[in-house]
Amino acid sequence: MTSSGGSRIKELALEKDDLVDLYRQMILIREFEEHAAEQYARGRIAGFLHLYIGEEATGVGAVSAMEDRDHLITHYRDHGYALARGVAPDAAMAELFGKETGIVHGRGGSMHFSDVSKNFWGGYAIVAGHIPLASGLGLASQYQDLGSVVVCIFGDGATNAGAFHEAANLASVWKLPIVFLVENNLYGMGTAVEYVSAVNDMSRKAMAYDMASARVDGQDVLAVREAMQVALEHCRSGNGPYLLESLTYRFRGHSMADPESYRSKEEVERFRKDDPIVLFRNKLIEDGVATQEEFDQIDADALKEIEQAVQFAEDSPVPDPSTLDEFIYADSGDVR
Amino acid sequence: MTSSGGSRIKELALEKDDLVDLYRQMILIREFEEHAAEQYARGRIAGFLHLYIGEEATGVGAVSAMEDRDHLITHYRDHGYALARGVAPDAAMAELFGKETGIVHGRGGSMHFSDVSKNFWGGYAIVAGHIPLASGLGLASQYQDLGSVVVCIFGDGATNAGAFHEAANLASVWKLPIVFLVENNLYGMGTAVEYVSAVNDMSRKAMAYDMASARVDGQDVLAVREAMQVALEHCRSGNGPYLLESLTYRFRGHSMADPESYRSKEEVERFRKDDPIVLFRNKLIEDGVATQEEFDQIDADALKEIEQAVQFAEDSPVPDPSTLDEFIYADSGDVR
Amino acid sequence: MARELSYRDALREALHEEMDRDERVFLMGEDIGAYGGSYVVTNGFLEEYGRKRVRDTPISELGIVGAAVGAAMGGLRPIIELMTINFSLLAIDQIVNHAAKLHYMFAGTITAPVVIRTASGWGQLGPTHSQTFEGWYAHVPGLRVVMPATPRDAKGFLKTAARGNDPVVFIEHSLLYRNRGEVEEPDAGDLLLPLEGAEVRREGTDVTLVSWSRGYYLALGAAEELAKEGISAEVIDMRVLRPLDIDTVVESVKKTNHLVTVEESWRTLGVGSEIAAAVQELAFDYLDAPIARVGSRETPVPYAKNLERLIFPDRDKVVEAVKGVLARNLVSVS
Amino acid sequence: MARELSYRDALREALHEEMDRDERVFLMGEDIGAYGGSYVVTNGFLEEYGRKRVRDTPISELGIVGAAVGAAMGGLRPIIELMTINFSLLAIDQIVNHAAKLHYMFAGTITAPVVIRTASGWGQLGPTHSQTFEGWYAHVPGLRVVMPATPRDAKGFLKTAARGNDPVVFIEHSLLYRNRGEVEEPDAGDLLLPLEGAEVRREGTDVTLVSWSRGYYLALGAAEELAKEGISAEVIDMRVLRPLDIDTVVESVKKTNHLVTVEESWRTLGVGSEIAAAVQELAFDYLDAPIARVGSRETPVPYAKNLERLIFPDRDKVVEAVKGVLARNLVSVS
Ligand SMILES: Cc1ncc(C[n+]2csc(CCOP(=O)(O)OP(=O)(O)O)c2C)c(N)n1
Ligand SMILES: Cc1ncc(C[n+]2csc(CCOP(=O)(O)OP(=O)(O)O)c2C)c(N)n1
Ligand SMILES: [Mg+2]
Ligand SMILES: [Mg+2]
Repeated sequence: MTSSGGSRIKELALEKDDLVDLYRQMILIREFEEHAAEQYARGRIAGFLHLYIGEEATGVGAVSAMEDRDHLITHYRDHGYALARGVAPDAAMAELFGKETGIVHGRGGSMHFSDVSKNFWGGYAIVAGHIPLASGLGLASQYQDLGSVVVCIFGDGATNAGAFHEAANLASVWKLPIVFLVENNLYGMGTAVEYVSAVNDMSRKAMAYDMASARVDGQDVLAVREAMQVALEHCRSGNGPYLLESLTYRFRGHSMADPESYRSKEEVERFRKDDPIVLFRNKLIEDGVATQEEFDQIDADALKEIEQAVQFAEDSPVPDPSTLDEFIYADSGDVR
Repeated sequence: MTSSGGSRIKELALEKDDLVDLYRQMILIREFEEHAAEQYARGRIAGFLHLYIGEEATGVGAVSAMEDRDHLITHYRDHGYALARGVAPDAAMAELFGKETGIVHGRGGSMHFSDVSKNFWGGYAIVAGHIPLASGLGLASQYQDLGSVVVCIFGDGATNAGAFHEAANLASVWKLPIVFLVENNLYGMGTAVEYVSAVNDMSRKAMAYDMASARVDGQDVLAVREAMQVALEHCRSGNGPYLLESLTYRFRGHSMADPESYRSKEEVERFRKDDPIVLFRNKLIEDGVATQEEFDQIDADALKEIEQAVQFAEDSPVPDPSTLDEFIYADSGDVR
Repeated sequence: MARELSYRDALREALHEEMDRDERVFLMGEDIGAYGGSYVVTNGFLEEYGRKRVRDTPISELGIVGAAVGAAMGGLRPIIELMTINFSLLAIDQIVNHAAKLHYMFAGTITAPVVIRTASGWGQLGPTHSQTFEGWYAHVPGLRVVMPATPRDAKGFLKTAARGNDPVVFIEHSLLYRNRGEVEEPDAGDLLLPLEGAEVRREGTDVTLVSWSRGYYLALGAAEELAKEGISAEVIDMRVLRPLDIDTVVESVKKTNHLVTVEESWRTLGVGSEIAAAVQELAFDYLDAPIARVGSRETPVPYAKNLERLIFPDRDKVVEAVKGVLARNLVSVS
Repeated sequence: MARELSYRDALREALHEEMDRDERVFLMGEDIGAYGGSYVVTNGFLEEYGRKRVRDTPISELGIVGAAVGAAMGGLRPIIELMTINFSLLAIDQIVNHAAKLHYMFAGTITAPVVIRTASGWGQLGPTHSQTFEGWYAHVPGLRVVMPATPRDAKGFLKTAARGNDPVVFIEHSLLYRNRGEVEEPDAGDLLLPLEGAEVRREGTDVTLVSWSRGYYLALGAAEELAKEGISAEVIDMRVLRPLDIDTVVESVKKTNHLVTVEESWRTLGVGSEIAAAVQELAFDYLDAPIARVGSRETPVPYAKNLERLIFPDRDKVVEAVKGVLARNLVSVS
């Protein structure tokens, strides 16, 4: 595992603005998720809602290393990735509210955020189902010689699905430029990794495909960023795919319905103590990058932005029922 | 790879009868397959016919190491396994002819030989589809504490299917007593391993599942037998599954329709020179286990047995059309 | 003798009884153990029966079904859970090309008595999580497909399925788990309902409404609504979709001369299409009007609540369809 | 202007033309390259276009379809081959939960223009290799499902599919590859047939026969047989199964007043059930007899030739069904 440390901040050649922006993104995601949970409790949001709380460092660190031309595709726990990739909280929150102003016009909901203009190919709800899509996106990049890399996010649980294996093999055989980023948060829904995966070390699953791999502390945003840079560079140089395992933890239940009977309160508390956002803020203060007051201001701004997003979502109109048959086919043609 | 050599014959503590019987089985399979091909050309057999010619040492060696209580399940290239497990050539050939006297009454045909009384759970035609079934059979053995081991045969091509990976992971997580025997004959249908598998060494695919594995020269019947004994012992002792890769080669096309455009005549000739049956006979003669005359007699007997099987198949009645709706459900009940 | 049970508790009771009765019965599926089951059906079973008999699995639908079929071949009695029927697509090769075929292709020497529990349902779950595919499974010889609407059927079918020798696709409904209904007390003896036969649950004379699972309640609600207007609707719960008991429907139509099918799947090639096709064939001379089919709109299911409501059938749409059928009758009579 | 081509050569010509026209079009599938294609459709393509555009894949149906969808999202135009429709079950999650949903769930911002070529068919191939599932695919909004019977349709549909923006399930038939038929010369311009619309291929007045793919020829054969007895059958080739052009069938039935559907899949919930259900709804007053459906027997398909023959529909069974329908008419007339 790549070790983390404030001392590396300089080596990463990050300006203060960049560092603070990483923090800003994480707190923005946190506020977004907290508010989503609240609105869910109030009945404004329904269905599945998978929060990213506790895992923000992985998403923000990973996306921060990507170029604009790179492609992002992820599973249903997608809010953090959408925001990190630049989706506006307004459109994201409105989607949760099932509004016409939502990022996908209320069609997809929480699990299907996307923004093709940002090469964000969306969140997918069939576990591991999007991994073969990533291989295809990688093929498109290679075929057209675009130099872009695909970053595909999924969980520890998804690595047990055949779809992952078929996609990983294809990617390796064809040396496709894809970073498979496994968020190992120790559980797939309520099932601990050790009960369902023959190996606890996800990166080991890359060996069957002769694929480069590494593990990183997913609670350290800079470590993730750095590991991701290595992975991206590997892929961009034509060395084929790369599997990066990020060790992380979700602080909330799997979705809003989770009884959390499968893990102890103590365990959750232990991980919560090392909140990736708090850790990063403290480090930046310690290293003199920014002050407590600056962070307080960022927090306040994030809160305000999300509150406005909630308001926006609430004020937005629902989709027009006359559009009920749109988007079924891309080409015109009779629909029965 | 386990090296082969006549000198090991004694170490294997095999009696002359046993050794000669291994030979007898191989030549019986060879004759069966040659005759099947001939009858196919004559139009008595139709559909898919996948011959085992060239690969007999793997099947015979593997099955010879199994106990009666052990379970056997394989893919569609199943004639060799059926015969090695004791299915009568009569019933096997009659199945190819689509006759009522066939081992599965003409229902399954070439790809679905089976004999539950011999714990031979059949051949399956969906590539890799039977591998999860093997995991289930292994679970049944473990659950009921039977001490039996499941041997599951499939090809190099099948290792790229998600079904293999899901089944292998399950087997390893639950430490099921299963030997996954991969017949690496260098091609899946007309596609060479190196074009479609990220690793050429199939046994490496076991590593992702923390599974013991080995490679063996699949053209050496004694080497296979020995390797299989190690694998079975491993599983029977409760150490979980085992992946054994047998390096072999099919002398004929994938099925009867194969144009064989994907490999050169020279390549086939090179492998044919090391015919596993000839090699074994020569070795046994060299080591003084049996004489040329004895082998000639065995060959003649095998030929006669298979000719009789063809006659039996030809003389047998076709299934009675009145049985058309049998075997759909095991329990009675209206069928629409 | 009978008490009220929820659909969920009826299932739980069936599982308990069968597991207690037969050591070979075991459960397998994603999050059925430590998590308690995504629809809380198996909550507490892990604690009660242990890891051997309540097996949390990896996310490997194909592998799970295949392993269950193999275990069944090997003498066990797996009852597995696929969280939702949407995910069953990943396992459908094992269900159709393996479970449904084994007995046949090995000429009766192999059986695959596996019970595949899964759930249909919707509720702002988005395009990939709101589907129902009973029509697909009902197309396949070798499968038994049940879709209970009532707690009693849920229990009685599950117990029978657990003892039968055929693969059973057992489709629950996420919006029915809390529905309550009468179920015999366990001490009244094993509730073993045959896996066949539709049931006339409400008698009527003017029109026959046919449905199953949650659709049955829509039909029932419509019948009650129609009664207020003096229209007498007979309501049939199909219960089992393969084998399909078309005779019960035909008998009813011979009396009512009108038929409306109700289902939550897409109309095109939904089970209603088979029922309509078969009934027009078998009761042609008795039909006074075309058979109407109510199904979901032919589009993926959107997340937005206001749109989603418009996709699925509801009581009003059924009432409207019935009126359409009867109105046509009036027109042709006039 | 037109010449005779085999169904296989028509497909080959379409692939050639589209690959020559557009660099983004590429082929992917098991054994399509070095082996030449299991039904020899792509033979020689690897040599002509190279490994980049003719990609032999691992045996990973799910992965192949998923990769094709992803490649299509990324701007390419994959035409993939799943050897037979039986194996498509392994990929059906990608087809139904991904390809068919993307455009909808991302509100039109993403398209998945993938063409999935696969083959239906039988011929002593045994229980798992003799199925056909067009009815399943035709159930799903978002998919276009074509099942050409003629070389001309095969070519024209494939070319259109390759240029369209929707996922197309393109179902060929292993017993049709050698069938010959007229196809326009390439220099007559691109043969781009819209992916919709049934066609009346033989006019008649007494009964309408509806089928598609190989079934169309059974219907045609039956029509010719019936003609000898003075029965005039109209024959409709459905060609496209989603969207389903029911209007053409209804128009015909309004004239003939009798309908028989013919298909090779199991009758229960085969496409014929949808056609029968829809036609009785839309042409109720025009039907003089129940719609009859001819399909395959409701059992897995055995290997034995003598049994297999009895499973599938043939010309005689269609003739018999037509006579049954017309006889009933005579009876009710008398
Ligand atoms: C094919 C499939 N099976 C099951 C589910 C239900 N499900 C949704 S998320 C999930 C757990 C996934 O765990 P993991 O991959 O570790 O991701 P995490 O949620 O922990 O980030 C499951 C089982 C699903 N959506 N798709
Ligand atoms: C799921 C599936 N895909 C494709 C096929 C067609 N097919 C039959 S055998 C075969 C090749 C299998 O190769 P391998 O596993 O190496 O076994 P071998 O025939 O070489 O012994 C293929 C592609 C099939 N039967 N099932
Ligand atoms: Mg996880
Ligand atoms: Mg092979």
